[in-house]
Parts: sequence; C-alpha cells; structure tokens
Amino acid sequence: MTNSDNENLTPIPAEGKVGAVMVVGAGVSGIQASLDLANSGFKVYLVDKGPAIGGKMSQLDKTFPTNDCSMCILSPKFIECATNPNISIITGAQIDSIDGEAGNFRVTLLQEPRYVDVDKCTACGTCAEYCPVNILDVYNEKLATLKCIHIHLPQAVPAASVVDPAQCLFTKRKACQICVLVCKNKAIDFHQQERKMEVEVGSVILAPGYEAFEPQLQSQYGYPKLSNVVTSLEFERILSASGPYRGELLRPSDRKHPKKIAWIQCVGSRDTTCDNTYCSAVCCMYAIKQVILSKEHNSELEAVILHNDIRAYGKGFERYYERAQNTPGVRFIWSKVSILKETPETKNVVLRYRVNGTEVKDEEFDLVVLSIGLTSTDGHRQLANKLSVGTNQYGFCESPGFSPTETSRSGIYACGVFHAPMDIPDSVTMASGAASLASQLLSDQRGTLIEEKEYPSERNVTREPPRVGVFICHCGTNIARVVDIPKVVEYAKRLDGVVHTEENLFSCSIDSVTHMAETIREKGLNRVVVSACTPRTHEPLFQDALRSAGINPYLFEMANIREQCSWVHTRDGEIATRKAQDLVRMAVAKASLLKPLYQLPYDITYAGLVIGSGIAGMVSALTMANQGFKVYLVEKDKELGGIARRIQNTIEGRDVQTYLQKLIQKVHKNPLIEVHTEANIVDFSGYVGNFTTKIAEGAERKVKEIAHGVTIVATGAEEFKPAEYLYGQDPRVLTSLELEEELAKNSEKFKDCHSLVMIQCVGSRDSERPYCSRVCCSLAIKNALKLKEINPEMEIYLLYRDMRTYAFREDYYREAADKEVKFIRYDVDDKPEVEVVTENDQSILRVTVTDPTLGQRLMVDADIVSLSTASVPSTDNKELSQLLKVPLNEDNFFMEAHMKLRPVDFATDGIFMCGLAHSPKFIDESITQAQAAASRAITILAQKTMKASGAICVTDKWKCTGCGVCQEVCPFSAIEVEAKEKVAVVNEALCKGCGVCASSCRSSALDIGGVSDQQTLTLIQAL
Amino acid sequence: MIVESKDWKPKIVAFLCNWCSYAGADLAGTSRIQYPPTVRVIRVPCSGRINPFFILASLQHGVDGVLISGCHPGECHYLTGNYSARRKFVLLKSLLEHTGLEEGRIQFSWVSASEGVKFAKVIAEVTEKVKALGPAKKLVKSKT
Amino acid sequence: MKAKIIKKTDIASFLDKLIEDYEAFAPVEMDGLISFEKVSSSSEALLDYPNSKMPPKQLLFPQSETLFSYSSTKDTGELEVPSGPEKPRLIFSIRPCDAMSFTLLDKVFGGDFKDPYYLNRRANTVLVSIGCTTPRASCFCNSVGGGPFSTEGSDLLLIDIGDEYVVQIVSDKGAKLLDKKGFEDTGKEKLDLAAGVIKTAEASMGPGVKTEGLKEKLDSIFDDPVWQQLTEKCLGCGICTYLCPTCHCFDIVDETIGSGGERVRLWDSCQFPLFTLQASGANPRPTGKERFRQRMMHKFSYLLDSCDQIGCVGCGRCITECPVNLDIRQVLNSIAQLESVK
Amino acid sequence: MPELTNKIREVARDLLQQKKVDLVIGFARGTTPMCSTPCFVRQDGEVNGLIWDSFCENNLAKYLVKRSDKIAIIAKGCDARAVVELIKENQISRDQVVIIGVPCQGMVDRGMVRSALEGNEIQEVEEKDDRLIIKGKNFEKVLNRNEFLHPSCKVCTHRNPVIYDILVGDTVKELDTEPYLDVAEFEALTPEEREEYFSKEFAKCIRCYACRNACPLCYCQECFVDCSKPQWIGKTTEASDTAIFHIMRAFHLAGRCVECGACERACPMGVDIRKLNRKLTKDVKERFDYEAGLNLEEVAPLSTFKPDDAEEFILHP
Repeated sequence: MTNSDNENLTPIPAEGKVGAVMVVGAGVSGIQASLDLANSGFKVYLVDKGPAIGGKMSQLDKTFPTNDCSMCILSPKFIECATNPNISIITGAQIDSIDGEAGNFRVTLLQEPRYVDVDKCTACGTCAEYCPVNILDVYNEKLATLKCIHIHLPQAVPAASVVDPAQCLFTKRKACQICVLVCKNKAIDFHQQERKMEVEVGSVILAPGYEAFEPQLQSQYGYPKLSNVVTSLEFERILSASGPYRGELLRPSDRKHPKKIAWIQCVGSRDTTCDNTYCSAVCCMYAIKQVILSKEHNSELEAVILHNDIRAYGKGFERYYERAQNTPGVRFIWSKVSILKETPETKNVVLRYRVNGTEVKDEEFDLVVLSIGLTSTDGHRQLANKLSVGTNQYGFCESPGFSPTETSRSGIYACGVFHAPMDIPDSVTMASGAASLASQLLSDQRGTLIEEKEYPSERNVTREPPRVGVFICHCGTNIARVVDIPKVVEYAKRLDGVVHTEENLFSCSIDSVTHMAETIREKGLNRVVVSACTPRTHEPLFQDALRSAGINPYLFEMANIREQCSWVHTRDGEIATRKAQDLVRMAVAKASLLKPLYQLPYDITYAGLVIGSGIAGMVSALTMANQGFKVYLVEKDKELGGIARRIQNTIEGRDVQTYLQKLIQKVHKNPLIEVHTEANIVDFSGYVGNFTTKIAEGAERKVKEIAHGVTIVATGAEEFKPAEYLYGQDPRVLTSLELEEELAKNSEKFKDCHSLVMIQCVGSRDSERPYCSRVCCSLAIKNALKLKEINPEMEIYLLYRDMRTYAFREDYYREAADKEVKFIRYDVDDKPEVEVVTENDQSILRVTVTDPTLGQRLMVDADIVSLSTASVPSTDNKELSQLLKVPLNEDNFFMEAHMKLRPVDFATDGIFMCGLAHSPKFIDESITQAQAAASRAITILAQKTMKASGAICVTDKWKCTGCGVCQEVCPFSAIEVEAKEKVAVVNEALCKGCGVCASSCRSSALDIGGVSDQQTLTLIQAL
Repeated sequence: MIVESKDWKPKIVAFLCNWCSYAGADLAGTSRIQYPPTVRVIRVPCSGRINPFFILASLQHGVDGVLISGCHPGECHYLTGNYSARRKFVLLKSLLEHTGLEEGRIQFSWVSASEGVKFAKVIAEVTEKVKALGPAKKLVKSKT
Repeated sequence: MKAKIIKKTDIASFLDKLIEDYEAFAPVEMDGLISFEKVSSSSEALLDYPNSKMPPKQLLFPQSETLFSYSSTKDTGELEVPSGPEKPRLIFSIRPCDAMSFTLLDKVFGGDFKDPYYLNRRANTVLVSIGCTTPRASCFCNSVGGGPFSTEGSDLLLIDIGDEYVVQIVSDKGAKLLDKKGFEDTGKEKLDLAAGVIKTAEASMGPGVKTEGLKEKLDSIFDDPVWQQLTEKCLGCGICTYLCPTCHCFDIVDETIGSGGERVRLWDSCQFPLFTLQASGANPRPTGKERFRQRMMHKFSYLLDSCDQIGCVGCGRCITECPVNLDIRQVLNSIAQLESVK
Repeated sequence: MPELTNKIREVARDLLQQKKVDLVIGFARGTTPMCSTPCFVRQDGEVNGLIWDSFCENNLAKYLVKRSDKIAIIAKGCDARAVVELIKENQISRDQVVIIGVPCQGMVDRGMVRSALEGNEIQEVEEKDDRLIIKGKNFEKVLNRNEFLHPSCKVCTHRNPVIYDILVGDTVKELDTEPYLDVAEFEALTPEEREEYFSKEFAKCIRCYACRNACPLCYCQECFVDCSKPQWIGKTTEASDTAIFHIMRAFHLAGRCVECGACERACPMGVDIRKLNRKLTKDVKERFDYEAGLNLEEVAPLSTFKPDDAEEFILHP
C-alpha cells in the first residue's frame, strides 16, 4: 500500500506545482474529469489519440437502463468542453514521455498530422464531397464507407475534417490535392508534420478507455467469415439513426430486416481459452438494451439471449432485465453455445445450445450478435509503462489501495474502463473521483492558470420587433422518423414574427450550434426557438449559443417535439406532425414576448455539509477538507464508520478495519472537519451556495445551525433482515454479513463445520425489492473462500440465481469453483427450502433445492445456512428526502439527476450523493463515488460568486397593495412587505422563481421572469 | 344537441411543473410509452406558479380539459409550492363545479420525475374522462 | 295639440299590429326586474310600471358593440363591418324622461362627428312614450327641462285619462303609426282631462334641483374642497353612469384571438380610475373626488357648452340605485347653496 | 333604536372632543325612506347627524383604507370582521382605528319591504321595537322587521362585533340556524341546474363593478378586470367574461369574505353574487377550518397549508 488512502497528498511542497491537469483519453470519463477540473479552477489539456472526442460512448445508439439516446446526452458535454476556455482539446496525440513528479510533470506529446487546420475548418464537408477515395468508416465499425478526408462523426468536436494518411492519394503518392483546391477556407495543409509538444501539468488523469474484444481471434464464432455474425458494437451502429443503415434494423448480408436475432454473451469475457477470464461487466446489460431496442424497431422480432448468468447488478438494471424478460418474443437461455454453420442459401446462422441442462438444440437465426468484451491492449500497457503506472495481469490499471482512482504513481490518477470494465455512470463517477484527487493535489494552485469565457456584449433587442428564428431538429431519425419535419418547417415559416427557419440533423451538434450563433448574428434574430428534445437537458447548450451571438440567453424557447411528441406518438406520424406544429406555434408565440433576464451574483458559504459518516461520508468530507474547505460531518450514530464497521476484508483481501480506523483518525484530526455524532437533520433550507441546516445533537437534542454552500448525502444503507429460511428462528441461519463477522471473531468454530449452504438473493430481486444488491454474490464467494481456507474439506453449496461477480471478481468465482464450492442455480419460482427436521433426536437443518442440471430435488443437511441478504435503503431516507426536497427512486434509494451522466448529482443544485445511499455497492466503489461527490461539490465551492437565476420574481410597486400574501406563501422567505411604503420587496438571491407568490397575488403585482403572466396567457391563446 | 364526430379528439392543456411532472413526461418519452396525442404541455416552474386565471383562460380559449400536475406532496422542488397550489386549486375546482362546470374538465395529479408510466396513465385517463364529457361549452368565449 | 284616442281595451291590438311591421321593444318584467326587451306580443309589454332598471339607451347605444371584425395572416388582412337591423324598430311604453335622453344622445352622436352606428339605428327607430301619472319620490324630470308628460324625443305620447289614452302626436313618424288604424281624433273634453292629469302629476313632484345659475356656480367651484366632502362616501362604482339614460362615454377595445379579432365599443364610466389612466401611468383624475366632479361638471356644465342641453333627464335611477345613497339632488343643491368663489 | 342612536352620538362626541380621533364614520339618515347613508363626522357639533336604525346596511370598513387619519368606526359584526381582515392584510393598523362596536339585529332589506307593498310609493317609515310602521299616500302598514332582513343577515353567525374598543348597546343573541344550509341546498342541484341558474344570474350583470367597489376587502390599486398587462378577461358583457369576472371576484375573496353581503346589496341588477362567496366560505370552513375576520392571529387559509390537507380531488390513475 505504497500510495493509497490520500497519504501522498500532503507531503508535496506547494512551490513549483502547476495548476493544470492533463487528461489522457477523451471518452466520457475523460470529458467528465476535464469538465470538473476546468470548473474547479484548473487548466485542462484533454488529449485523445483519435480525431474527435467522445470515445466509445459516441458510437452507442442508446444507453441502458433509460434508453437515453447516447449522443443526445453526450453532445452537450462535447460542447461544454469545446466552449470552455480552460479546456484545450488536443486530438491525434499520444504521450511520448513524462518527467517530473506529482505536482509538476512535464509531458511530451506526439501529435500526428491531421492535414487540416482545425481553426480554419468549418466542417462544411465540401472536401469530403470532392475526395475521390472511399475508405471504411471506423466510427461506423467499418459497416459503411466514407471519404478519405471526412468528419469523424456528425457531432464531432473539434468540428473539423481529418485525413486518413494511410489511404490518401496525396500522402501516399502525391497524386491528388483536390481537397486543397475546393476548400474555400484554405484549411487543408499537407505540410503538417508530426509534432512534439511539451506541456507542464501538476497531475495526469488516465482515461484511455478500452478496445472491444476482437472475435476474429477465436475461430469458433465464425467472425468475420459469416456475414450475419456481427459484434455488439457493430450492432450499435446498425441500430443507430446515424449508423450505416440510417437507423433501420437490417442485417449485413442482404440488407433485409432480420426476424430472429440471437445474442451470444461472454464473447472474449470469462473465457479461459483466451486471456480474458474476467467479466466485462457491461455486456449483459447492453445486450438487453439491444434486445429492447430491436423489439422497438420490430415488435414481431424473435430475440434470444444465450448467456451464462445475466449480470444486471446496477441501479435500475434488474427492472430493465425484467422488462426484457416480460417482452413477448424474447427468450433468455442459460447455456453454452456454439456456432454450428451458416445456411448457404439464406446466410442464416445455426446455433447449437443446451436446454434444461441436457438436451441439445439447434436453432437458426437471421442474425447473430456477439456480445464482445472490453479489453486492454498493448497500447494501454505501453502507456502505463511510459508513465510507470502498474497494471494487472489483463493490462488494466491497478490501484494499490482502497481508492480505485489512484495509480501506483503519485500524482497520476486513473478512471473509466482503464481501471476495470465498467458502465457509463461508474466511469463518469470515477472520472469525477479522479478529478477530485487531482484537484486535491493541486488545490493551492487553483485558479492560477484559468481564464473566463468571454462573450460579446449583449445587443439590446427590447425595442426591436420580434425576429424569431426557428431551428427544427431531426434528432437523427428520433424525431424525423415520426414527425414530418419539412411540413413543420413550412408551418413555422408562416407564423408571425418568424424570419428564419431551418432544419438540422442534430441541432445540438457543435456545427449546428455554431451555425445557429452565426445565423442569429447574420439575420439579426432576436428570439430563438429550437424545436427538438427536452429543454431540461438541452436548454443551457442553446442558450450559450445565444450568448455567443451577443443576445441575452433568455430570449430562447424550446418546443419539445421528441420526448413529448415523436417518442410518445410513434404510431401516428400525421397526428405527431400536427402536434409538433402546435408546439412550435406555442413556442414561437411565447418567444415573441420573451424579455432579456439577468443573473445576479451572490456570495457563497465556503463550507460543506456531509450527512452520514460511513466510508463514503468520511472520504467525501476529507476530500473537501483537504482542499481547504470547512466540512460539517453529521452522523446519527454515536460512532463514525457506518456499515463498514461490520466488514472485515474485501474480496481482494484488503483489510477494511485498518483502513476504516485510519480514515476515522484522519477525520478526527482534520482541523477543518467538525464532527457531529448522534445528530439528525431537523431543518434544511437555502439554496446552492448558501444552505442553512439545523441539526439536533446528542441526548439533549441540542439544536445547532450550520451554514454551508454544498451538501453531500451519504447516509448509507442497511442490511435486510429476512423473515424466511428460518432466519431468527434457528441460530444456525445467519446473514452473510453475520457469517463474515463470525468468521473474523471465531474462525476455529468453522473447523468442525462439514456442510454450509449459502442462499443468494434473499430479499433482493423479488417483487418487494426488484433490484439486485450487487455485492452479495462476491460477498458469498469471499466467505466461501475464507471457509475453504479454514476447512478445505467443508462442503459448501452456493444456491444462486445468477452469479454477478462482475469485472475481476470473476476470478474469485472461478477460484471458488476450482476449490469445489458447489454452485447450484435455482429458479425464483422454485426457491430453496430450509427446514428443521429431527432425525435420531438430532435437530437437522435441511435445505432442499431443485438442481436444474439434473432436474432433481437435492437435499443438503447443513451445519450453517448463510443468507445473502439485500442491502436496503436506510429507513431515514424518506424523511431526509422530504427535508432536503430531493427525490427517492422506486426502491427508496436517492435518485440522481441523470442516471448516466450525473450519477452523483441531485437535480437540486448544490446537493450530491454518494455511497450506499445511492444504491448498493462495494467499498471501493463507494470511495470513488465519495470522491466524485466531493469533486462535484468543489466545482461550486471553487467559484468566486454564484449567480442567481435570472428567472425570478419582479414586483410592480404601483400595483402592490402590500397585503402580504406573497410574503406568507413564499417558500424561501424571499419576499418581505416593506412597512413604510407597504410594498413587497424581493430578495433576489433567495428567490428561486417558483411563482407561488405571483399566482397568489390578487393584484397581479408580482410576475416571474421567463414565465410571465402575459407569456403564459399568450401560450394559452396559442394552444 | 351538437352531434360530435366519432373521431373527435379533445384538446387538453397540461400545466406541468418543471421538476417533477415535466420530467415525468420526458421519462414517458424516453421510455417510449405511448399515450393519446390530446395534450399540449405548458411548462411552469412549479404547480404553485399556476394562476387560477391560467385555468380560466384555458377554458375560455376553448380547451376541453385542463390538467395540472406537480410534484408529490413533500417533494416539491420549491419546498411547499405544491401545498399552496393544492389549497388554491381545490377551492377553484369546487367553485367552478358549483357554477355547473362538469366535474372532470379540470384535473389535478401528482407525477414525479420517475413516474413516466404514471404520466402516460394520467393523460390516458384525463383524455377518456374529457372525451366522455364531450367538447367544452361552459365558460368558452363566444364570438359575437 | 294633435291627438287621437285609444281605448285601453284597444291598446293591445294596436301594439300587436305594430309588432307586425316593427321590431318592437317594450318594458318587460322578469324575475322582478323591469327591462326593455324585444316583444313578440303585446301581452309581454308593461304599460303601468315605475320605470325600467336600465334605461332603454342600450337599444340604440348597446353596452358592447362590435364595430368591425378582422382577420389577418402574416401578409394580408380583412375587415368586416356588421350590418345593421333591417326591420324598423319601435320602442313602446318608454317614459318621457328616457325618451328625452335621446335628444341629448342625438346631439352627441350626430354632432361634428356623425356616429353611423347610433344614427342609423336612431333613424330607424320610432318612440312611443307613456306619461307618468304618479311620478316617484326620486323623480325630478321637471327640474331639468322635462316633465312627467314631456314629449321631447318621443314620436307619440300616451296620456292615461282613465279608460282611454290620449295619444299625442309629436312627429310625422309618430303620426304614421296611427295611420289607417281608425282611431278617433281627441276632443277638447278629453284634452282637458289630459291636461288635468298632467297638472296633478307635476304638482305631486318634489322640489328637485335648482338648475338656475348652476352652471356658473359649478364653473366657479372647480377647485373647492367641497368636492372632497360631497364625494367622501362614493364607492366609485359605475351604477350611476351605466344606469343613466344620457351617459354615453365609451371605450374601444380590440378583442384579439390569435391574429384576428374584433374591435368593440363598450360603455365606459368616468367613475372608473381606468377611464383617464394614461399609458404613462399618470392619471389626471386620480381619486373619486375628481371623477365625481367630472360627472357633475359634464352633465351640468360641459354639455351645456357643447350641446346646449343638460346631461340629466331627472329619471332618478342614480338616486334609487346608488349603494350609498349619494343623491345627485342633494349634491347639486348643496353646491347651489355655496358661496361662489371668485 | 333611539337609545343606540343617542349612545353612538355620545361616544362619537367624546372621541372627537377628546381628540382621540380625527373622524367618526357612521350612518346618517338618507334622502329616501328606508335608506341610511354613510356619514363622516369631524366636528363634535355634527354628531347629531349620526343615527342607528334598521337600514345601516353599508359595510363602513370600506372607508378605512388608504387613509392616514385616526378614525373611529361604527362597526356591526360584519364591519368588525372586515376591520380584522384589513388589519391582517396590512391595509390599516390596529392603533389607527377605534372600533365602536354595535351589536346588530340584522338589517332590513328595503327591496323586500317594497315588494310586500306591491308598488305603493312609501313616504315614511317608523321603527318601534321589531315593528316597521310604513306610511304612504293612502295607507299605513305594520311589518315585522325580522321577516325582512337581508339574505346575508339571515344567515349571519357573528352579529356581535368580534373586535371592538367600545361596545355600544347590549350584545345580542347569535342566530342558531344551521350554517350553510343555503349552500347545501344549492349544491344538491344537478350541475346543469346550477349552470342554468348562474347563466341567468350572470346575464343580468352590467359590469358596473358595484359589487367589487362595495366590498370592504376589495382594495387593489388595480383590479384584475382593469388589468391590461396582462388582460386577464375581456371587458364586454360576453357571457364567459362576465362569468369569469364573478368567479374570480369571489375567488379573490376566498378565505377573506366576511359575509357582510355588501356586494349583493350594491348590485343594481339583483345578481345573486353571494351564492359564489357562500360556497367558498363553506369550503374554507370545512376544508381548512377557517372563518375570515374572527381574530388577528390566524393565518389566512390561502397563505398557509397543512401537509395533510385533504386531496381527494387528486387523480390517481
């Protein structure tokens, strides 16, 4: 444990540190880390070897479990990166070497020539039109072709063409320069050479991601020989609206609609025949997603998933899995599978698999999708070597301690799949976590190298008649497939005040947004309507375009013709088109009345409140305190530590108790952390930057008021105490956590134990708690291995539904199997039975279960039965959620602002979550999430001032009678009736613009910016 | 008696609070849950923002139904906006029905950000109820 | 005096005959409220009634009237002016004070600017009034240039002499109504009877208001603090003006729906603060005092200047209907008693 | 009654003489029979103009707002309730007014008396105990005043002033009628019947706004009907505009209406305005257990809430 647990952070001298961070790899992790850091006061160099940022996520069609369009949620982040003045995006570059130490590294980059000047290129695409060379489209997994000079993907950042030098006629043999000739901006430059760049940074974050497993390495999959066997990544592109088949679900051989598709799981994962024995962690879920999406394309489709346990372990995953299971025409088959042959005439593929354990079945499919794993490559190993960062046997970055974000080298952090296979939210979380460590390391250099984004001064439009521009988005085919966009455009043209209309393939792509800003300037638009998706995610992006064009960002209105039109009226294009027209008409009517609004700056309370002092709470508290911010840590128990107090080791063998004790000491020693135990939140008010919390503390319930700028919810979870399997009735029945405690206390006792049965999914994945508790499978394996250590002869039966030992935990599962732990799969409808029988005057604990491979009832007399019980949300969650006004999900865990891209944020600004309060997870995951929550919190605490919303209450003094109803109804105490003049006065920093006052005012003396009475009446009249 | 064409589709205005119900409507969208195309949404920050006049103006404008939906009690993004709204609306609804407005023309619901399915159900049910009532006639502004 | 005799038993058939040729309006009682309504049979019409709650002025000058409707698209626009009534109109059984009010409205709407909406209707309307045998306590027509049997504004006047009406023919338009109906001319005896009825009625009336020198007095006390006292209890509602047969102020508003709409003329009241509220927010008549004064000045001074007629016919509606018993007679008389300020 | 008149004059004289107030607002005899009228007395010599009889129907609290002088007000039960509301709504301060409470036996509806006389012109009315002695040209008639009370007085639950500084006369027995019976009766009608009723009522309205202006709690600088930014409703007598005017006028009084009936009495057209207010009053009482104008402490029902307010009207599909 050389470099773990934040110990490296204090000794580094402040002098000579550099307030800049290099992020290597610009996938979603790299992007998130960059944004957090840039928003926390650091200069960021975001380096990617490819021509554009976005990584693998940009190739995905939709994301599970929300089916959010991948690019739709990602592209706003692209634009945030592109427009943030503190992020330098360096594409086509790789690290050549690195010198120096934590706080002060000198990184040498090698940047290959792009042959296009990024600053000059407008991404107009003319060069590609004229380029005579067709090449395979890498973005589309080579299922399509494009030109040798091309734009990598429609929403590319940087929005600039790139030349493939391996195929370019000029670079190969100086034969053609047509692109140079047709480029009006003289952006194409074949004189570019490979370039060495030296960059000084204080820290490096590694986020190089993964490469997909190449199934051609294993002949049994018939790939790429069989044309209708595709990889899952290829299938993503096939599904995608911007993919090779324009979003139509076709198979490659004959471009016909497949009627029957099979997914083969674990291709290149959990496979001892190749080196990848680990589980790739995401394939089960993306396969389910692909099934659901395919069924949306064609509801008649037959879909078969051939798997070896479905690992739906994440938040909301089990429900998603259930949804797929309950979809007619979808079969999940638990079996090994092999590809038998291709039917020559049809090019269909015949698979062979087992049913019911014994029976062999051959079945023909139109299309077979290989759910390929996530792998590390030689490139990753080389990168690790250059940076002297340790990797594991599979080439993934290894962290020496509890914190996965740390690498073996001080000052260098890792996130995303480079650490281990993981899904998008985990990657985003880890990215924020890594960012917080860099921020912690460099906190005294915060703000030294940054600059503010500059906008042109605002044009005063108040005296102009409305000149509305309407931009209507196809969203690939998401909208255009249902809504007749040209018809809507024609309609919009006829509306009063509209002087410009246009349609965009993606209004949110960087080129569209740039073009929008230009159009605003050129055509003198003073109101903008974007008719696309929901304003809840995309409004800020377009508002930024307005600012860039020199008009007030509030002169903007969106018509939601995707979530609230094309996606919910899929079956009737005509009606959806009419509705879209209505929505555009309403938006235009309102837009014409919009007025500029201004944000007022206000001061911040530079302190954080952390609720809950488990590992997550303590880590987030320390991460903030280590950066110089006061932290109040509030714990309801007498002691710090949370549920971790009951956990002895991690499955990897790390000593939890030692770590925990050290952590508790650090918390107590830190002068900036004020610990309140036996304390509850009794009142919570305020807003981002300035919260006020009242806690009642100690036996006397003494009330203390705390002022803080950010809030982190880390209230943990509880162990489920079951009422079944004789738990609580027979002392031999334990929960797995109790078993672990017993093992630690009294391991001798188990030497005489002959037979032990573990039952999984107790209280999880049932109708009451339809979620997976994520950790129980690994916990059971951990206990099983420990027991085998104590008594190798012990018979251990592990009764499970799906073993969910994802990522590298798979190795322990295999180890347990090797050590002859007996794994028996049971069906939820045929649960094991535990009973006490008396035989020969002896009370015997008997477990019976149906063995699916043998099809027989199996009877085991157990000395001990261990129940892997669910993690259940804290019973306090409900009350806390009401106090903080933050939502819980259906399972009573806290609900994040966005499943994928805002995994630790609440929708309420300034409140974050981490640890088990969010969902069940492992300790290392909690630590990462705690760091992430701190990182998000720091993005607020790093600001000089906060800005109040412009959309707040305004008063008309003349109309006001001072009756005081507004003062009484205001939830934020933001209004007071001034006694002398008898008029209501609004405190603008406190006002949140809810409008309760305005609707209560009988005199219409109060109104709300952006949702004024007049604007709303106009909307009603435009209905 | 006005004979209604069989495929008459009511026009319903839904005032949705930004944080819960509008998000719920978005979730219905991302989940591709289909519901009747009868609704036009007006996004407001909070159900508490909805001035009684908005409802009356909608009726006067001739919409066949008005739906107001906010966060569940205790979950208001603005703490108590929905509580204030609840008091206001129950009185308004009662008063309007006192004057003979059909029960069902104005409806209120709580839909959270996670209730995409519920949102779709609410729309379906409101649509059904309003359909059963037929086109709005009361409080509709007549053209002289 | 040219007059005919109609037996009370014949009056119904007379009216019914007229209804055939005219769109006829007459006082009608509904739920205790007397108002001028279109009648299709003589049985609906009242002949013996105190007075209607609302004056019949709205038959010629409706409370709200569409001047034209318009529709427009982004590039074009269209106007449509509503067509007037085709059938000639008859107002039957109108009280002399209300009939007299039209003489003022004629001057207002037919002055330098000719208002076609009013004038067309007026030209198309014939008035048959009925004299007031028993004036009410609130009536003071006789002190403002009228009387319970005044013929001002009427085309025919009915005088109740017991079992018969003496029908005084005031205009040719009125004479036409009696054409070919076979009514007898009135003899002297009956004319004398009628004169007696008129005399008794007039004698029964209270002192009313003194209008002599009133204009001059009013003009001289414009800034007198007395206005404050006189109007302290005024609530500022529109009853006195809306119920006044001579008040004629109006507002014009556009009722817009989308890109089309209507331009509507509405009654307005000088008693409303909005009446003089300017776009800047300034209001030259900021309080009830100025607004009430305006009402008095307009009626008893300004209209004399512009129309040579007082804007009051003494019907007493503003007295009986004022929620706070702000009696115009009392106001005017206390003004008359004031020392002139010079 | 004459005793009360004398006492009122005495109290008013004392207050003015001792300069405790600048102004006494009370009632004086009106210009027509059965009609008393608001009266403003500033000199002790004028106090003999003050009277008390069965026709002091106006709610004098109307005259308290937007004044800076110190005022004594003659307050019946309903006037006092209006004063309470005005104090709560910051329109007047408690120490600005001296409330001369007068327990009220209900005021007589002259319209009703007139109808009972079938059009005979009344010249003089005399009161003796509960009797009204009506004299006209050729007749004299005696009526029991209690049979001719205003509709609002018939259902009044607070005849005695709830707040006062000086009480004139003895407290009277409150009516023990079942509250809101009138509302319940109307509620029992079908929606169609109710709609028909209100359509007819609203059709009478001439938008003179007397109901609004007579209301002691209508004090907005600009009423919603006059508001042009935004224009909430049209100004014509079009049916929906008129209906919405009345509905919103009543709604703006939800939880504030002191049930004085001034609106209805002011209406020249006899629109049954209270039918709306009464419904709200009943709802507010039943749902939020609140009655307007009873004390200075309780928060108005639309200014507060309870998390467990009934919400049976919320749709749960």
